[in-house]
Amino acid sequence: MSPLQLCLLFSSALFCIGLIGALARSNTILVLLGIELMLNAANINFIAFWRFSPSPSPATGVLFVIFSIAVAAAEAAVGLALVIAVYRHQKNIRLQEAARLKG
Amino acid sequence: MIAQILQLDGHSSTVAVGAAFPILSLIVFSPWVGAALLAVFRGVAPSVSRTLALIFSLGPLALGLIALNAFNPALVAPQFVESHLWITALNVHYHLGLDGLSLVLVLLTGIITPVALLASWRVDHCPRMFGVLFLLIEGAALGVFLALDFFHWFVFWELSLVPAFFLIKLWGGPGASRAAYQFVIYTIGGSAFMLLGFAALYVATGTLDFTQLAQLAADGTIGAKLAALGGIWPKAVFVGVFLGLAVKVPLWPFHTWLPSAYAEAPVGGSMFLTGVMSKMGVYGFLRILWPIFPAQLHAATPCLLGLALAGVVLGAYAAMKQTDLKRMVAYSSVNHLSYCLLALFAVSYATGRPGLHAEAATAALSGTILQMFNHGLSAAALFCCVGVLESRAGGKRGLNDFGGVRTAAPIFAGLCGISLFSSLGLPGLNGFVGEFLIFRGVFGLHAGAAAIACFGLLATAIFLLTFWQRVFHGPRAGAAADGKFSDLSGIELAPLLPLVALMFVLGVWPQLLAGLINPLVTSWAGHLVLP
Amino acid sequence: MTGLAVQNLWLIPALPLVAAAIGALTPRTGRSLAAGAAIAAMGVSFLLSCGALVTALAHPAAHAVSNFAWFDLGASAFRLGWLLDPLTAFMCVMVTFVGTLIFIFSLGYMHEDVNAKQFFCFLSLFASAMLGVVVANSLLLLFVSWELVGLASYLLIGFWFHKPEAAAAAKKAFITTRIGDLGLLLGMLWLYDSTGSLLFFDGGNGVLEANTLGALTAHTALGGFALSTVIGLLIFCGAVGKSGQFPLHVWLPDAMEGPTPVSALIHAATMVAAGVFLIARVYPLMSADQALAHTALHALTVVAFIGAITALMGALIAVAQNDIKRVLAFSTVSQLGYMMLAIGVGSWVAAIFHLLTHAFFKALLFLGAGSVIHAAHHEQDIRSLGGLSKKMKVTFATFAIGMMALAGVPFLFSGFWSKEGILHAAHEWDVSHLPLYAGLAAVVLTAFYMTRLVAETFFGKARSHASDHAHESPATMTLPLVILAICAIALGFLGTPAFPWLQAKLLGEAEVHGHSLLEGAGLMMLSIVLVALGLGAGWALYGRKLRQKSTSPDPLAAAFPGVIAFLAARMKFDELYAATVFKLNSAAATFADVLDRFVWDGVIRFLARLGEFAGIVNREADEDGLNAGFDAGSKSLRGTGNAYSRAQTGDAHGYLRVIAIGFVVLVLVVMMGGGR
Amino acid sequence: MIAAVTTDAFLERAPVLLRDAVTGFLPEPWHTLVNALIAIALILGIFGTLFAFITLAERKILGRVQNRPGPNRAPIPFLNVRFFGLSQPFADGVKALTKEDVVPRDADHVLHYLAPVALLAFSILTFAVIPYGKHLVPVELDAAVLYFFAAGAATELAVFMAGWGSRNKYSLLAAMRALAQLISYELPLLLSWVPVVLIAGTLSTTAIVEAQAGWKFGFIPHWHVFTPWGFAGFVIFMVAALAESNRSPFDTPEAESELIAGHLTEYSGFKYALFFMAEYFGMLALSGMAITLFLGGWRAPLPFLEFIPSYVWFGGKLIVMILGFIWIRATFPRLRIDQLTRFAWKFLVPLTLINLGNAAFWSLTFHWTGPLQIVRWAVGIVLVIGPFVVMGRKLSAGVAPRTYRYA
Amino acid sequence: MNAVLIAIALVTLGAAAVAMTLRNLIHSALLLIASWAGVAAFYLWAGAEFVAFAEVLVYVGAVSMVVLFAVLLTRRSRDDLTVASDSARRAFSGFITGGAVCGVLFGAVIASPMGVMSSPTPTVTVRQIGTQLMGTHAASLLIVGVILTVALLGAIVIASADRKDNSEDTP
Repeated sequence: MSPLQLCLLFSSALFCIGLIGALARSNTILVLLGIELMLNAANINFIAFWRFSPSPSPATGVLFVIFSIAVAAAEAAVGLALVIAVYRHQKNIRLQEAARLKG
Repeated sequence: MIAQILQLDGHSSTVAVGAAFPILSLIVFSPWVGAALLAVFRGVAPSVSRTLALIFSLGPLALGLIALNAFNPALVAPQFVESHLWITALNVHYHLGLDGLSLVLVLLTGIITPVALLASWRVDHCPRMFGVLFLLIEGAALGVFLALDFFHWFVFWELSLVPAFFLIKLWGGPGASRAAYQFVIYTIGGSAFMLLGFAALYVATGTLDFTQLAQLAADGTIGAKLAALGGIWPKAVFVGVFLGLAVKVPLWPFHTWLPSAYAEAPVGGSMFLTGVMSKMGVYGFLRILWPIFPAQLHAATPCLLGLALAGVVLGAYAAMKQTDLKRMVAYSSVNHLSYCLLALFAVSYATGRPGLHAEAATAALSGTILQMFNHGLSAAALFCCVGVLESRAGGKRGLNDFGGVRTAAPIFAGLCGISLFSSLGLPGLNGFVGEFLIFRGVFGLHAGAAAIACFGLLATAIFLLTFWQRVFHGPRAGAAADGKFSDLSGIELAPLLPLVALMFVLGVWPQLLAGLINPLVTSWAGHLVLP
Repeated sequence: MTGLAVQNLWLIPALPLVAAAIGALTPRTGRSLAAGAAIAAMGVSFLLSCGALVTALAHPAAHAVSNFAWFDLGASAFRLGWLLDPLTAFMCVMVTFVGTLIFIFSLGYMHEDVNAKQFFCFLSLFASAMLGVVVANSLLLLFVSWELVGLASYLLIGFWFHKPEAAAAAKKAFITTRIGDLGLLLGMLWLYDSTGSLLFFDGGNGVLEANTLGALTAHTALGGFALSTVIGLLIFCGAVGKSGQFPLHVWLPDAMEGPTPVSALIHAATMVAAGVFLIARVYPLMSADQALAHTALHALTVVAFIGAITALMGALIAVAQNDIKRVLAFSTVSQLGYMMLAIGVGSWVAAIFHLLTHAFFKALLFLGAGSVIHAAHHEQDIRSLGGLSKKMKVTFATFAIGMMALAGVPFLFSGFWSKEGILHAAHEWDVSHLPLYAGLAAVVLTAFYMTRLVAETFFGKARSHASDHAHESPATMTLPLVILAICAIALGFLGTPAFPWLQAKLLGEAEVHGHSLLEGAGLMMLSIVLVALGLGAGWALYGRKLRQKSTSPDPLAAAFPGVIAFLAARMKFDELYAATVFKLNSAAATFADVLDRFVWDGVIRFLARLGEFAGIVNREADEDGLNAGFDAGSKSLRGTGNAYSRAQTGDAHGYLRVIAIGFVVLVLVVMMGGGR
Repeated sequence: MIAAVTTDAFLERAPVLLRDAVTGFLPEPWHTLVNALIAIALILGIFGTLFAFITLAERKILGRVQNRPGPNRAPIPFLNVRFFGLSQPFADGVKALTKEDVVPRDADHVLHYLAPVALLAFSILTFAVIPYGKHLVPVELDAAVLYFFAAGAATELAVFMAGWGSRNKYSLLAAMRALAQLISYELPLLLSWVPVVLIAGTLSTTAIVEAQAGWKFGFIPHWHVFTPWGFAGFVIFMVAALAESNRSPFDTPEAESELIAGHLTEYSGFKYALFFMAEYFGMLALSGMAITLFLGGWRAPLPFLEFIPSYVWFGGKLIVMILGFIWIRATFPRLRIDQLTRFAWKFLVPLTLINLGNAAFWSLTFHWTGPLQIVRWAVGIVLVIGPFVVMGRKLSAGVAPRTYRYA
Repeated sequence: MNAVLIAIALVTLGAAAVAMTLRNLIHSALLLIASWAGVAAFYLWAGAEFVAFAEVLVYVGAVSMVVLFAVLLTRRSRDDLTVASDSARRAFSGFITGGAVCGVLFGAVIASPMGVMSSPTPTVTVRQIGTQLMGTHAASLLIVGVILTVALLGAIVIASADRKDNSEDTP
């Protein structure tokens, strides 16, 4: 099995763990963390393809990951801020209870 | 340096399209982004919204300076061109370009808008919306200065009216509502004629691109194509476009909306109206009417020269009769802008006649552009000063409502005095170079017009000095009679200081602007022929 | 001592400009800084000017220039430059020297004024602009400085701006000179248009150089005049305004509302002389048409007659004035007329000589008057002064020297020699002798009114409380007086006919050719007699029987009440202008306003009403016809929207699940589909 | 470590030669590993000793400053000679090792144990990229500066683990305060060195030191601290470093009078010593990084002093910095927590951003010469002083005079 | 080579998997940090030094802190411990869906032919990254910068309490 395939399997597994976490847990913070995991899995793919691509000189994969990390950080900040806002509003952070737009 | 990083390059981007950094679009739309943001953030503190508006209004200036850095003045053709096919059916392109003329006006807009916002810092009535409207109008004005296709040029042109309307109506003085309606309906009336004219032009030529149209005009094909329409169309197209522009400038006698609009608008609004919006009209004359209809313009110039002269002389004399300071400054705008048109008409008048000096035409056109910039600075500063007076006197701004302000507020008096002298064309300040070049050009092209226009100079001096004498000199009286008339605070200094500094800099070193426009103007003057 | 190179000539005006900037930027309390900077800058400028003089005198015939591009215009650039020749150098030395003294004088004079730092700022600005006028090698640069001089004058006349009269006088001065400046502007434009340059000297291409002048005289302009005549006369308009020549002299007496040092520096010594300087500078242009026989009018002829009229008129009016500064002001007008007269009759050198001597003795007189006014608590009416000769010995002595120099008391005083030169030149003018007669008449009158002035001011007994308690001014004020008095005597010997060193240097001659004093002895005798006559008459009327009370009648006015009243009202020029020019002006303004308010606005209103009517018609049609259809259409759209919104459950897990399942299904479909 | 360059003086090469002599006994494949081990051992040894004596120096200097002698009684073992109390740190070490390790019953045992370990491990990691001498860089990394601060970021985690793991409300509160402070000052700390990277154009520590080579006029070194932006950056860096290492006047997380001993309340014995050690290591590492970034690294200040080996210079600068830290601790009173955060967000962060612009200006005007050079300096200095004065006034405007409502 | 990768992967996946199942949120957050550190290790393994350090700096240094703060700020008394009634069903369906995705992905990866990749470890210096960021990707960089700024401002706005609440604190 080639290293690239290993990497991809690694990232798929990480992605699925994140997905399962996001689906199965009701705590919004954990859901967000699951999503972060999925993003990381995607980043792993970028790096893997960059690392094993025939001509890796342009460093596009690396740049993509840098942007992705930046956006993920923004996402985390906004997501957690939303969690806190929701918590303040309904005194818990169960995702299934935060289903209404009206408050 | 920054330009290099952004891979901005005036030379190559004249041909290469798409790959280059779209700096012109950024210039046009960055204020609108700010406006959108500001519109979305409801309930922010007034100081925050003011600051945000100010920051976003500075965007075009910063970008303009970046463009200036990469700008190659030696090239005559528009630079940083962005051209994308937009509406195939109408052959409309999203076409932006920057040449010396546009650059000067973009910089002017970039300077005036933040300054006007600073001058309106004390606006208490919904400062967020004020900022939104201001950013909208800034973007529209920039669009007018950068667009090279009539279609979106016209969109920007009309869009600039909407925020202006609300600015005057909602933040203006007691007669604001009426003035706003008059302003908008008058200008839209003019624009309607222009739209009609361009529609006919499109039918005749199949393009709305300014550069292409100018090319056609230079070939002489445009005349033939218009003639093919038959009837009165060839003349009507010209008259339509002319009317639209003449109202906007305004050319005497289409100027009656101006004094009331300027007088009733809030301070920042007046500053922007006079500093930038009035330049849109002159810009239209230079960019559209003159290149596309050289022959028609030439034929009309004997009459138009008279109108411009009337603007110069009668505008100044009418100002002398005003007792409302804002109206007085507004009339001075009529007077100053008429100089620009006078120069342009004189150039057009002399085109094709024997004894045309290319140098005179160069001087006249350079003077026009310099005058546009300089008038923007000094008129904005004057409106700002009147605004300060108005705020001190609780809304009164009559010529006789003040006295001895110089005793009460020496710094304010000094800055206002500099603006006044800049406006009356004192050498050493910015106003002089433009006026001198205009006079020099007009004298070479039509000596009589220059001689008559001298009366305008004299009258300007008289009414501005009367303003100065009544308001600032003499014993303290009116609003300045008690000790409550304080000198400028920091936030009131902020708009005036940059303007005054620029007046000095440009007065001593006009090369800063002249260097940008000279090759362009020289090439214009070098190709003065009638098709 | 090595001279100052022309490339560095800009330093001379730049230093006072820096001082002005310092003055402008310091707070109000920083008056000693502003004053110190101003005086220091003037002092250094004076030293530099001396250096420039050394350079200029080394090659008096050369016009050293240093030109530079100001901004791009067309294929080339618009150029400005500096010029160094003896004329420039002498003027620089005079301006900076007199200026320094007057600055020092102002230290004492303006001691109590709260705005003193502004005063020094404006003075420095003025000095800078004036020096700019002097060193300019471009008519435009000269014009720029010229206007700035006007601005400084405006600011200084209106220095006590809280007084309405001062504010009005300032405005009047600015507007009146601007009228003349418009002529100058037009002349400049015309010159530029026809020669393509505004540089005076530019290696053969300047406007004052032979081939350009030749081209100018070759063309004819309006009315058959040579182009150079017309341009010269237009430029002369500027000089008329600035130098207070008839008919634009009205602003100069009013300008005495400013502080006295200002009157001394600006309205006696330097600025008003700028007009004379201008004409002397462009003398080659003015005189270019002299060679043309067929022309109807030479430019210089006009100059000569205007000068003669002004000289006589000024002297006449001065006789009937009672304000000490007004007398001196009209005397200035008269003397400036002399200078113009000199240029007009072709001897610009005599004009400059008189300009230099006049600058010193008139500055002396004004400062002396300032000293008197300062001591007498701003009492300026000579009828209320008197008896000061004992109390203010230095002031009296120096003032008397100045008076004698102005009156042209023979041999010892500089005014005699310079005035003699002018009369001599007028005598030799072959066009007309009328200017000479006017000049001679003015000689008598000058001696007369100066005697009256001195007698009324200094002799007799004090006729007011203020003059009774007067005392000598401080040293900062008397010292300049003494220095100026010395100069007022000494300067004359630079240009006596026996050894006309100044004239020779100005004309660029390497050697000095003296004449015997007897060459023009007849004319000289005549003028000596006339001076004696004037002095005698003055003494007879005012000195022998000294005024007792400030209200007692003037002996001359008692004799010729009508004439003196007319003269005291300054020949009613102001009233004349008020009845004509001002009326016309305000009528034009009213016309423009009415045109706007009623005619054009009326048209617009009519159109608006028309539009309104059309709108009413349109609205009726709309409301009944079109609106009903749209209502029905919008109702059905709303129903569709309601149905779709059910899918929005708000359950985030659900969404995620749907996405995941959708992804799986899609992948499966693709894989089953053969991976195409 | 790179191979010795033979042109250098013997002393300069001495450490490398010594190491090569040791590794020379071993077969080739072992070299890398053994070299690394030697480096680790050396770092641990040298900095461990340094730590020990710094604690002593701190206590002694503080004592002197407060007009008391400080520790002076610990004798050298078995000899009974009190050599100024120089053996005090070792006595302390023995005491810490032999004390009972108390862990609260409800505490999260794993985290409670992990916290000091993680903290110490990460602070030791930061030592890897500092160039101690011309040839003495443990690990050469292209993104060394980034590595340094990435490793440093983990300290916050450790603080959190300690505070949360202790199950004590004072610990938790203090941990939150510590975190707020660490995060607040992380920003100016990171931003303050960005100008250096901007000017030097690299993230590698060796290259940054290389960029500071040379002297202007032969006696002013080209260290970054001698530029307007560099000076501002250095000062900001040091202030933020003070806060990051919980040193006075930013020692609120451990403020005894408010929160017992902060997140360390439930620690005793050797774990406490580890925390203590980690904090000093952090301080040393930050000082080393400040020297590298701003003070020319191991470079000599004057050309004729170059004969002294580079590592001596580094050591000297390090000791001066440490003494500065101690001096500051002895001088300044502690800040209140709200003042502390306001100072970071409203003062330091804007200042660093302006400083960034300043550095950009500096790099854009590198070609200015002659009088323009003066303009460049003037603008640079104005860009430092102007915002400092303006914002300083703003900052202190609402604060002074202070009123205490509940005190 | 592969062994190192597999080790990294196992640690990372293990940490992540355990984190997703724990009830103690703090523990799971800390484990997730370990898993992020694992990802960083993977980047190091792959030769992307800069990204690795950035990952540590951003995730371990910043995101983790935000998460921990959020956990602490949203703690309730005993409510944490009660199990929601539908949690079993939810977990089950989550596993089914996740497993399906996993299967699909694994199938796809294994089924795809990946040629023999024998290329050496690519090198990318920070300087290259920097020039590319400021050059070709300048626009993206600007946009990301704007997004970050706006997101952070937005986060502050959303999370900040009403202004009235803490007016007491200001001196």
